[in-house]
Amino acid sequence: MSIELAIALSVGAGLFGVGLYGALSQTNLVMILMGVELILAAALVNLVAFWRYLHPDVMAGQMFVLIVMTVMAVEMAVGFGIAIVRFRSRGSVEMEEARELKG
Amino acid sequence: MNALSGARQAMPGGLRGLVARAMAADLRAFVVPGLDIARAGGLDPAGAGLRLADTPRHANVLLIAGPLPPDLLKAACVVWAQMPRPRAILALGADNIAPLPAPDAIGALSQDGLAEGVATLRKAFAIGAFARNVTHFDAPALAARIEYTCPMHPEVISDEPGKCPICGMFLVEREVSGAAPAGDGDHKDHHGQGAHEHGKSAPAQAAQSDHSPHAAHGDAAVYTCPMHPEVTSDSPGSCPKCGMDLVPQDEGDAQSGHAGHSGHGGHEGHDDAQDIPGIEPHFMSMVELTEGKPASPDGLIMEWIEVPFGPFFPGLPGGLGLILTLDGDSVAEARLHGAKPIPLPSGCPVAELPERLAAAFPLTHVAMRALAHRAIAAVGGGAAAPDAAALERERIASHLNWLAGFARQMGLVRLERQGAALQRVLVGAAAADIAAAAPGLRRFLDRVRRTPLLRSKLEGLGGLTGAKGGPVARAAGTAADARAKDQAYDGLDFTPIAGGNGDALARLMQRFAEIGQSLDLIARAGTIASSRPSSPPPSTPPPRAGHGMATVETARGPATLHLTLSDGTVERAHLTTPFEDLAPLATDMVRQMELADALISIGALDLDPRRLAA
Amino acid sequence: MSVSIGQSLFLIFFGAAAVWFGVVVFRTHSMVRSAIALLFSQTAVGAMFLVMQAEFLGVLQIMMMASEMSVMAIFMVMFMMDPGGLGAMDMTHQKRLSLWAGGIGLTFALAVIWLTGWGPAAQAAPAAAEQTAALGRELLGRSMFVFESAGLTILTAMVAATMVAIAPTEEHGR
Amino acid sequence: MSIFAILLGLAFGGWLMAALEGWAVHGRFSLVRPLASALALLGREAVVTRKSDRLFFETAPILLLVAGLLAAAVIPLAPGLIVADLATGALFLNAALAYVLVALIMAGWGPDGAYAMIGGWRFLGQFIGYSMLIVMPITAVAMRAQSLSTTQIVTSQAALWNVAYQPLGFALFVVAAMALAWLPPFDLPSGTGDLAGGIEAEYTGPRLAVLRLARMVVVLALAGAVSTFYLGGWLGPWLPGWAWSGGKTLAVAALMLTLGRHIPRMREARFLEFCWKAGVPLALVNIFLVGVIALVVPI
Repeated sequence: MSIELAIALSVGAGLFGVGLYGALSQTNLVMILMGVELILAAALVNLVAFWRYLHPDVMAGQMFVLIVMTVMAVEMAVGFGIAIVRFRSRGSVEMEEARELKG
Repeated sequence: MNALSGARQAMPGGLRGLVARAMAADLRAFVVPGLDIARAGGLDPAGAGLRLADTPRHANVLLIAGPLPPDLLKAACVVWAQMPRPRAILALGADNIAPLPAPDAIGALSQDGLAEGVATLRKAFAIGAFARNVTHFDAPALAARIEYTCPMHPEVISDEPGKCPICGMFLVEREVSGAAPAGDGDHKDHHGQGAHEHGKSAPAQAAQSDHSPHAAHGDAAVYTCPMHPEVTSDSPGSCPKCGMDLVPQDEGDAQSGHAGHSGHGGHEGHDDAQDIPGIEPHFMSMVELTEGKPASPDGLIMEWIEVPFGPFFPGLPGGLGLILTLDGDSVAEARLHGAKPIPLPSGCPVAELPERLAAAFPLTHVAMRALAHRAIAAVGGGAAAPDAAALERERIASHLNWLAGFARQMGLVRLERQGAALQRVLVGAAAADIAAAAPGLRRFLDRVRRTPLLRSKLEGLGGLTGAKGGPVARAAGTAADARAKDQAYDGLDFTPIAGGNGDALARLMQRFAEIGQSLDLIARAGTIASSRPSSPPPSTPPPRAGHGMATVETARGPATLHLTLSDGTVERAHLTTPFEDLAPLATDMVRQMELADALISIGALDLDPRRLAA
Repeated sequence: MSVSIGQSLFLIFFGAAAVWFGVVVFRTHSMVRSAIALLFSQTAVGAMFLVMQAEFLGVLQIMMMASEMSVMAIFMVMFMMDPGGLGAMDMTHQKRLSLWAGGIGLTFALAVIWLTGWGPAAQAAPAAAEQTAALGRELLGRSMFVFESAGLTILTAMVAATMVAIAPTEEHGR
Repeated sequence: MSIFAILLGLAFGGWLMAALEGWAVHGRFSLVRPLASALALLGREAVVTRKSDRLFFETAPILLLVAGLLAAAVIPLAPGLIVADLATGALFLNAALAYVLVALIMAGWGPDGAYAMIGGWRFLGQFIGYSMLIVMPITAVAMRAQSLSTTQIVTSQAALWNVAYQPLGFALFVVAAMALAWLPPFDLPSGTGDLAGGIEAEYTGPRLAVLRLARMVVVLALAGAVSTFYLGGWLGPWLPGWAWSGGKTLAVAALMLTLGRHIPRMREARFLEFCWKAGVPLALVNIFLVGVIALVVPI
C-alpha cells in the first residue's frame, strides 16, 4: 500500500467533509456553490491520486479529471444563471426563502 | 536647517539625505483647483519639471494655482492631509491659504513664478524632507467623528458600539465629517481621514460637510430624512437629496422599527417564525433587506454607493463638485454643484468691477472683463470699445484648454501635451502671431479629427438637447449665439455655426469648427485691441448711477450681467453664466449611463463651476 | 525513497493548506475573503497535482480556478447584501445536521481509505512532456466522444446560463 | 545561476521600462528619473486607509510581483538560460498571469476606497474579454510546435518566425497582452480621468513602489512571451542568443507601452464586444489556418 496515495485520498476526504458541511449549512446560493466546488475538488484530488499511484500509464484517468473540471465550470455557470434570475425576481438568493423550489 | 511644512518625522542625514535628494528630483504635483485653471494662468507644470499626480496619495507637492475661495480651501485641506509625508506646498498667486500651513515656496501666477517656486522646493526638499520634530496638521475640515450604524438598517445610528435593536447584528463604525468632539481625532496624523465611508476622496468630505452643519456634538438629537435614512445631521434642516425637512432620529427610528416588525418579526422569538417552518430564529431575510430598494433597469438590486468626483478630480474641471450615486457601474443619480458663489462685496467701486469679475472667473477673464466694461457702458447709455478679437482669442485658447483636459480624461497624453502647448502659444498672442500659428493649428485639429477610435468612442455619447446657448447648444443644432447681435462683431461677417446631434462628438467637432471660425474672425478684425490687464478704458468717465445690462458670448456660452450702480459703487450685480443652464441638463443626461461614459459626457460639456453671488 | 518522503511531505503540506483554506471559506465573514480563500484552496489542490507529477492538470487547475473564483467573488459581492461582511450576520442553517453529515462523510471516507488494501503503488509516472502528448492522443483518439460531449455541454451551459440571466426585455413581456 | 541572470535582466529591463513609460507619459526620456522616483517612493510615508482589508491591501502588490516573476520564469532567454523549462511552459505562463487578476481584485477591494474598488471590478470585466485571446493564440502556437514547452516553441520557429506564420494570432495576442497589463488604451483600472489612479489610488510609499515594479515585471514577462511565441525568441544571426531575446523583449515592451497613447481609453463593455464578436472568431480562424498549414506545408 502506498502511503502517498492514502495521504492524497485523506486530503480528498477532508475537502469532501468541509464541502459537504458548507453545502448543507449555508443559506446563500453562492456559498452553497462554494461548498459544491470543494466537494468537486475532493473528487479531483482522488482522481489524480488514483491515476498517479495506481495506473500512471492509462491516460483515461487524467481525462476524467478534465471532465470533472468541465463539470465545475458548468456548475458555476448554471448556478450563477439561476442566482441572477432568482435575485432579479425575488431579490434574494437565500435558500430559506426559496420555498417554491421545495418539493 | 529648515524643515518642510509637511516633513516626515525621522532622523535626517545618512541614507535619508540621499532619499531626500531623490525626492527633490522627483516632484509630483497635485494641482489645486485644477489643471484647467493652471493652464489658463499660463502655467506649464511639466515644463517646470513637475510631474502631475492623479491623486493626492501620489503627490508630494500641493500646487495652488491662484487664490482659492473658502470652500475649495477646505477641500484643499483634506487633499493636503491625504498626501503622504514628506510633502510641501507651492502657492502661486495665492496670498492667504489658511488653514493650510504656510507655503514652502511662493511665486507669481506665471511660468516664471512656477519655475522659481520649483527651484525653491527642490532645495527645501533636499534639506528638510526629514525632520526630528514635525508639525501636525489639523483643520476644521478634517474633523470627523466615529459613529456606529447597522449595515442593514442605516437609520440605526449610535455613538457606541453594540448591536442593532432591529436585527441584532453588530454595528459597524463609520466616519462622519462634521463636528468633532475633542479626542476623537487621535488617529495617527489624519491620513486615514480620506477613507471616508467609501474611500478616499477628499472632495467628498468638503462637499458633504456642507450638508451637515457643524453643530457642537453632544447629546443633541440626530436628525434624519424620512426618505433617505442615510442622511443624518446634528441639527434640523432639509435633506440634501430630496429637500424634505429632517425629522429627529427617534421618530424615524420608531417608524422603521415598526415597519420591520410588521414585515416579518422573526427576531423576537421562535413563536413568530412559524410561518416559515424550520427557519432559524436569527435568520436574516434577504427578501426583506432588498424589498423596496430601487432596482436598476436590468432588474438587479445592487448596493448603491455614493462616490464624489470633485472638486479636484483630475478628469473634470477644477472646482466642479460632482457626486454620483453608482448602481454597479452605472449612474443611478447625479448631483452636480458648482463652486460656492463668490460674493462681490457691495460698495465695490465701479472702476474695480472689471478686474474683480475677471479674477473671479480665471477661465474666461477676458470675456468677463469685457462684460463688465460693456455693462458699465450700458449704464451710461454708451457702447464699449470693440473687443471682438480679444474675445475670439480667448475662445480659441479656452477651447484648446478644454481639449487638453478632455484628452487627459480619455488617456490621450500626447494630445493633451500638444493642446496645452498650443493654448500657451495663443493665450496672449498678437494678431500677427495668431495668423502665423493658424495653419499649424488647423492642421493639428485635422489630425485630432482623425484620431483612431475617437469617433467611435464619442459618437452617441451624452446626447444633450435643450441647452439655451453656447457650443453645447450649437452642437445640438440650435443656432443660438450672442455674437450674432453683438455690435462688436458688426462688419466681421459673423454667422453662427450650428449643427450636429448634440452628442460628445458633435461638441468636439463644434468646438473645432469654432476655433477655425475664430481664427477667421481675428484675421478679419486685423488687430487685437490690447492684452491684459484690460480692454481699452472707456473714453468717458464711468457713470455714477443707473441700471445697465450686457451680454457676452464667452467660450462656454452667453454670460449676462445686470448691473445696478449707485453713487459710483456697485449696488447690485447679477450674473448668469452658462453653468446654470447646463448643470440641471447634465444631471439628467448622465442618469443610467456607465460611469466612464458619464464622466466623459460631463467632461465634454466644458463646465465652469464658478458663480457670482447675487 | 527520499523522493517518496519528499512527495509525502509536500502532499501533506499542500493538502493541509487546501483543507485549511476550505475551512476558512465558511469561517470568514468577508465575502470576498471567502471567495479568495476558496481560490487558494483550489490552488493548493493544483499544487498537489504538481506534486503528483500531473503537470498539465496542475497548471490547468491553478489557471482555471483563478478566473473562476474571481468571478465568484463578484457574485458574492452582488448577492450577499452584506457590506464587507462587517455585520457578522449568520448565514447558516441546520448547523448541527451539516456538521454531522460532514463529519460522518469524513470519517467514513477515512476509514475506507485506510482500511482498504490499494495494492502496490506504481513507482514512476511518465515524464511531463510524454504525459501531455499522451493525454492529447487520449482526448482526440479513444475518448474523443467523451471529450466532445464535455465541450458541447460547456457550450450549452454557457448559452443556457446567458439566456436565463439576461434581463427580460419588452419583447419577452409581450 | 540562470535565476540570477534572469533576475538581473528583469531588474535592468524594468528600469528601462520605467524610463520608457516616463517618456510615453511625460514626454521626457530620462534614465535617472526612474531611479530617483523609486528611491523617493521608498522614503515616503506608507499610508494605510482606515477600515481597509489589511490582509488584501498588503498582499496584493506582492502577489502581483510573484505572478509576474513566475510568468517570467518560463521565458527562455537563450538555450539553457531559463529558470524552469517546464513541459507545460506556455500554459504555466497563462496560469501565473491569471493571478494578475486576483491581485488587482485584492488591490481594489483592500483599501476600502470607491475608486480602487471600481477599478478592481472593471479589470474583472476586462479579463472576461482578454482571457480567451491569451489562450487561443497560444493554442495555435503550441499546435505548430507540437509542444507546450517554451524552448520547443522557440526552436519550432527556426525556419519561419510565427509572426509571419500566424500574423493574426500575433496581433490578437499583443492586444490581449496590453489588456492584461492594463496598458493604455486598456488602462481602465487605473485611468487618470476615469478613476484618479483607480487601484493605485490608495497606495503610497514602498507599497506603491512594489506595485509599480510588479507591473513592469508583468509587462516584461508579457513582452518576453510575445518574443518567445512569435518573434523567435533567441533565434537570430551574429549576436548571442540572450542579446536577441533581450532586445526583442525590450522592443515589444516599448511597443506595448507606447502604442496605446494615441488611442482614447477603451471601455470594458466595448472591449468585451470586440473580443467576443471579433477576437474569438478570428482566433478560431487562426487556429484553423495554422492547423491547415501545418498539415499541408511542413515548415
